[in-house]
Amino acid sequence: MFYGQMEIVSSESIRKNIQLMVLAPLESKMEGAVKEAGPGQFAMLHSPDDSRLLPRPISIYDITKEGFLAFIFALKGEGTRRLSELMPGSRLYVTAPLGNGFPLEEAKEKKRITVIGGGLGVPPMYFLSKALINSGSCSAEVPKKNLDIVLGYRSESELILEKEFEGLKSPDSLPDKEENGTQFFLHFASDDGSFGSKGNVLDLIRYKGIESDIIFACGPKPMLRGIQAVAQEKGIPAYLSLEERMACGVGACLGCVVKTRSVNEHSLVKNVRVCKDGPVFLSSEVEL
Amino acid sequence: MFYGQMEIVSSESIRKNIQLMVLAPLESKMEGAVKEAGPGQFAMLHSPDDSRLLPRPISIYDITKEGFLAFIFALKGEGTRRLSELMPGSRLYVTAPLGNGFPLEEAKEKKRITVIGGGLGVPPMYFLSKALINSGSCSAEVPKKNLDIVLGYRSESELILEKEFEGLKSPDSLPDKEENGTQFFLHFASDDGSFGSKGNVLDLIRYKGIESDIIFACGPKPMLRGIQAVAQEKGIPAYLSLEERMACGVGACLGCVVKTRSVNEHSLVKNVRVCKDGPVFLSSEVEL
Amino acid sequence: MSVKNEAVDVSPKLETSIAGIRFQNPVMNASGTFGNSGEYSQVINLKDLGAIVTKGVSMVPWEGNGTPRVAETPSGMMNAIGLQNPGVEAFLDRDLPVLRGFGTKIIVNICGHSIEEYEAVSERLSEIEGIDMLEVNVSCPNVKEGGIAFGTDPGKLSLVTRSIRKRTKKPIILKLSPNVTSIADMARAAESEGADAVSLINTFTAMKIDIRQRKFFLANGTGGLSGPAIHPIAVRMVYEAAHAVKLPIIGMGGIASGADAIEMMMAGASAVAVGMMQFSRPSILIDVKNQIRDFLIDEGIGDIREIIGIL
Amino acid sequence: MSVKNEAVDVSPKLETSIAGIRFQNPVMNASGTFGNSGEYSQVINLKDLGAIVTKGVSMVPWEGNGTPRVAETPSGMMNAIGLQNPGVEAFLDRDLPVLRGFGTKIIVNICGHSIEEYEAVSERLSEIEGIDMLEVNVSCPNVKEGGIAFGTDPGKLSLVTRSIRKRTKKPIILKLSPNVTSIADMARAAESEGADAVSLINTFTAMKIDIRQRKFFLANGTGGLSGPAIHPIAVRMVYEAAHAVKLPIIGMGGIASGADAIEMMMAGASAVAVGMMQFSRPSILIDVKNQIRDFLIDEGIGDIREIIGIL
Repeated sequence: MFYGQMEIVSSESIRKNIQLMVLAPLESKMEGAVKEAGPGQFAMLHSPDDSRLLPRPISIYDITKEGFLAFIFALKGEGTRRLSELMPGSRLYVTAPLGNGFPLEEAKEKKRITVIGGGLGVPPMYFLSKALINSGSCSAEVPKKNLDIVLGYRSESELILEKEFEGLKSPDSLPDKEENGTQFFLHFASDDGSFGSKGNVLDLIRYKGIESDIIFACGPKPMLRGIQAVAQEKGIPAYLSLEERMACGVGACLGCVVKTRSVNEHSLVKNVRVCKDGPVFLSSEVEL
Repeated sequence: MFYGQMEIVSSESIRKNIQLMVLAPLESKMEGAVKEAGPGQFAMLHSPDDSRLLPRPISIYDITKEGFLAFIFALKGEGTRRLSELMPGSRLYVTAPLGNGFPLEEAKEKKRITVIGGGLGVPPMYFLSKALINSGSCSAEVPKKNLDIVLGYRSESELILEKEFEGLKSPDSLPDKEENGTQFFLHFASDDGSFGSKGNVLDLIRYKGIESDIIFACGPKPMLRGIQAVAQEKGIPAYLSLEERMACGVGACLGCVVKTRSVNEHSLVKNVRVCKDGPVFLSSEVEL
Repeated sequence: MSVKNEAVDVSPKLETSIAGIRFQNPVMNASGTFGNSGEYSQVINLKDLGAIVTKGVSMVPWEGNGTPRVAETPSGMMNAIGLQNPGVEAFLDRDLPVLRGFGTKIIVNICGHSIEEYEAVSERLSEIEGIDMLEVNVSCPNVKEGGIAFGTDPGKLSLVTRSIRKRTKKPIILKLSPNVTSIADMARAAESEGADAVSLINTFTAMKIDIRQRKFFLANGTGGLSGPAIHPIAVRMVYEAAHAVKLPIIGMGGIASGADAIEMMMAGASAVAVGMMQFSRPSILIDVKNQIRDFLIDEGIGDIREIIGIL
Repeated sequence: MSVKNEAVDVSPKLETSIAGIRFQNPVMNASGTFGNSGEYSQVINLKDLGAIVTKGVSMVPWEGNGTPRVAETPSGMMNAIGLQNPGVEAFLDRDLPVLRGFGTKIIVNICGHSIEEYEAVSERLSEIEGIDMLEVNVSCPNVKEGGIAFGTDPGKLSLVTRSIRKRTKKPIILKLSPNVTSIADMARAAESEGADAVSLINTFTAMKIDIRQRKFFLANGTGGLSGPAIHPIAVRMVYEAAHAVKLPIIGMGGIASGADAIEMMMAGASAVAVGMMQFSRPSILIDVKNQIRDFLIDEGIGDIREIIGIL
């Protein structure tokens, strides 16, 4: 975890109320932050606005070739709106990387991996998918594996990153598929059927008969609840990235807890911290 | 008095911690504000920073040929510093013009006019000097008059606007002197003697034997007190522009009063409002 | 039903009433931030306000405190004006006719250094036409006698309420101080002695120090803190008061938007007043009124009264 | 006197002491904003702090409130954590050794649902090495029993102070609630029953409403407001407490800079704690310490103690 200044390299609206912001390290320690950052982790962006004093937790969408941190966030309120108005060249304090991230090592021994993103839960799954495709997902025992990426949206008008996910296929963005040993399939669903299959991601998975040995997911709570139920039914691990209102982001304030099914060994009560113990939890551990 | 949006045309530091900001009307009513604005009046600049909610009262330094309002202000605290950081092209709410301004008509019948500016009190005296030179200062009875402009600074390093005042001489910035009938003389003083005469403005006036039938002044309180004493001694009117911490700027809150020598007919107590009854007061009326 | 009628139905009703007085909408200014002579009439149309609330009016002219009287604070400000005012006769001769000309309701805020002065002012105003209500300032933290001394002790608040109640036929609003352990107790004290409404909150007693000069920033030493900074405390107090008494409440404290006003009303206020933000955004009263209307339209609420105290 | 000696003299003394405990500088964190396991040790060097103040520790594990537990407000925030903590035994086994490793003073904040729980925790900690002081939380607005119930009534505050005083040899600090009419009365109640110091202010009870969903924003309904928004009230209360009692005071409430800390100390605080701003700027504790030093150098003040309570 590092705290320091970064510079806004670019900031643009990629869709109504959705911002893509790319930050470059200004201090060398922040290069360390980039180096350590993994899929499913997040950063705290500290707004320079003195009336909005809580930093905003934003999941890392990508690390660019230049070694910059890329974020995609929704303009949900004044705080994120103000962040979005900062001009390229502005400086910003950032705490990163934070949280546990997705356990890539758990995918090593699994043959069929399913990555699910819903709505604003899609961006961190890009970083994860890239990591799963590029490295870390193969082992001697499982030389060949399937990666199903399932992305759900409300409708075509709310699509994000569909081109970037398509781009994961292009040979210049990843090593040779055969050598790497991971074959992947991209699926789209939308609630109104305006893009991809009609229905939600679980409808799509059922309809296409996608089978999984492990699931990674991020998205709205009803979607995560559905995945939790499926994982329990099939007895497979599902790692879910959760959201809660946060203040500190580092495990200090206990603002962002979620309920656990049994007493947690750190808190000694049925609470875990999304910021520090999560944001990624095994679906069998938490109450949603 | 108008309240509306203006656009920052330019904003630059003209000296350490001194900002020159030029604002153009964005709404047509603000063209009215420019049209009505006179020397000695001020504007309230409403910062877009939601943690610093009080507008900043800034005296009008000039109206440009383009019909823009120009302001010069010191970065005294975070509020003015934030204002100074706004980029050209940014929008700002402005209430203007405010206050009574200098009574130009009082100079009409006077032969010897003295304008005195000290430190950060110099900028509004530029607007006033321009007005006195260009118009409004002549009448049938007093066809020829002398205007002495006396500017005081702490030292050469704190000079502002000395070139602009020199520029008032240049023929393209004012009508022909003979026709106009006002001859003017520019005097500089500095406390440490690093620029102009050594000493304060009153030392200079005494030393040079400058005689006045009327005085207009803006500057630090000790300077104004000195002028008040001189005016009383000589029995001449001195119009002083005062400063106080303000909230509303329009006479509503009674935040910015100064004491008067006798009961004021509006307040019915010995208080007048700097923002509404002033900022320019006859020196014989107020306690300094 | 015709299309035309449906279109009419879309425009929500903003009318609210307090102690039998009907206000065309629930938005008024808070006392002291708006002048007494239509200072903001060049910016907004004052006839569109629910009411105009005057600055504090005392029996005789008050000089108020020394300067500085105001200071900025994070998302707020402090003031220690000390209720400077030209006294009730000047108010009646000079200010009231101007205010009446704007054509909306008039609430006169009254203050006193003693029970006797409160009584005298309320008696003087009791029969005056064109004054709809009196608001009793028992909570100004910036005057040594009267003001907050009456506003932080339920017994004294009862006493001043009772005294004023006897002297005037106008409906009276008691303006409550937030500098208390229990706002509910204060509201109950006002209710039990015949107040028609309570307004809250007045400002918090606060202090700012000039550390270079080693002295208080304000001439008065302390001042009253107001603005968005304290809005969440104001909402809580309005909620507590609304659950303690049956009196209608005028909610105030850092309202900066229609959303803030709606929040106050859901907490239990029948009307709202905007104070400090008047300085920050001179058009705020009309902005808030319009934002309330837009919220009601968005949510399909036909009448503002539906949301009062729904929490 | 040699030039070298003069150069040494330029570095001002930051040491302060409270109830006989010496702190290398007056800057500590406020309870609850800093974790218990060195959560910020990757950002700042914790050995440079005047003290580390723990989160509230109760006798048994506390689950705290539901979520959301936090909300942003203008220049501040609300929280309603509800003092979730794993209980005193886990604290002693797991957290205290970590905290002691940082090599500065340790103040343990204790909380209880009843007088008995306060007594039990203070007794349990009484003999533990490496704990320098206990801070008694009698002012948390977010727990139904205990907490603020003890902190807004001078009689109950006396009772809890007396009870704890009997059970522990450690110096005790009573942490006072600002939700009272008279902070001076509360400070006197603590002093009269043998408290060694008071710390103030805890948070203001506040409320935020989600107007679209028509429900409280925080799961707990109300929450405690803190941050720069309420700093001017905190300064006033520290000033009032300092003029009411002889006890040393730890001043807190919205400190965001060295200037804010100096203000608190001039108002009467012997040390300061930084709370909410820890989230906004994780390096703040060290920033504040350095800014205090720079101010003293600028003003030619050789010892921080010279400015304590000069107003």
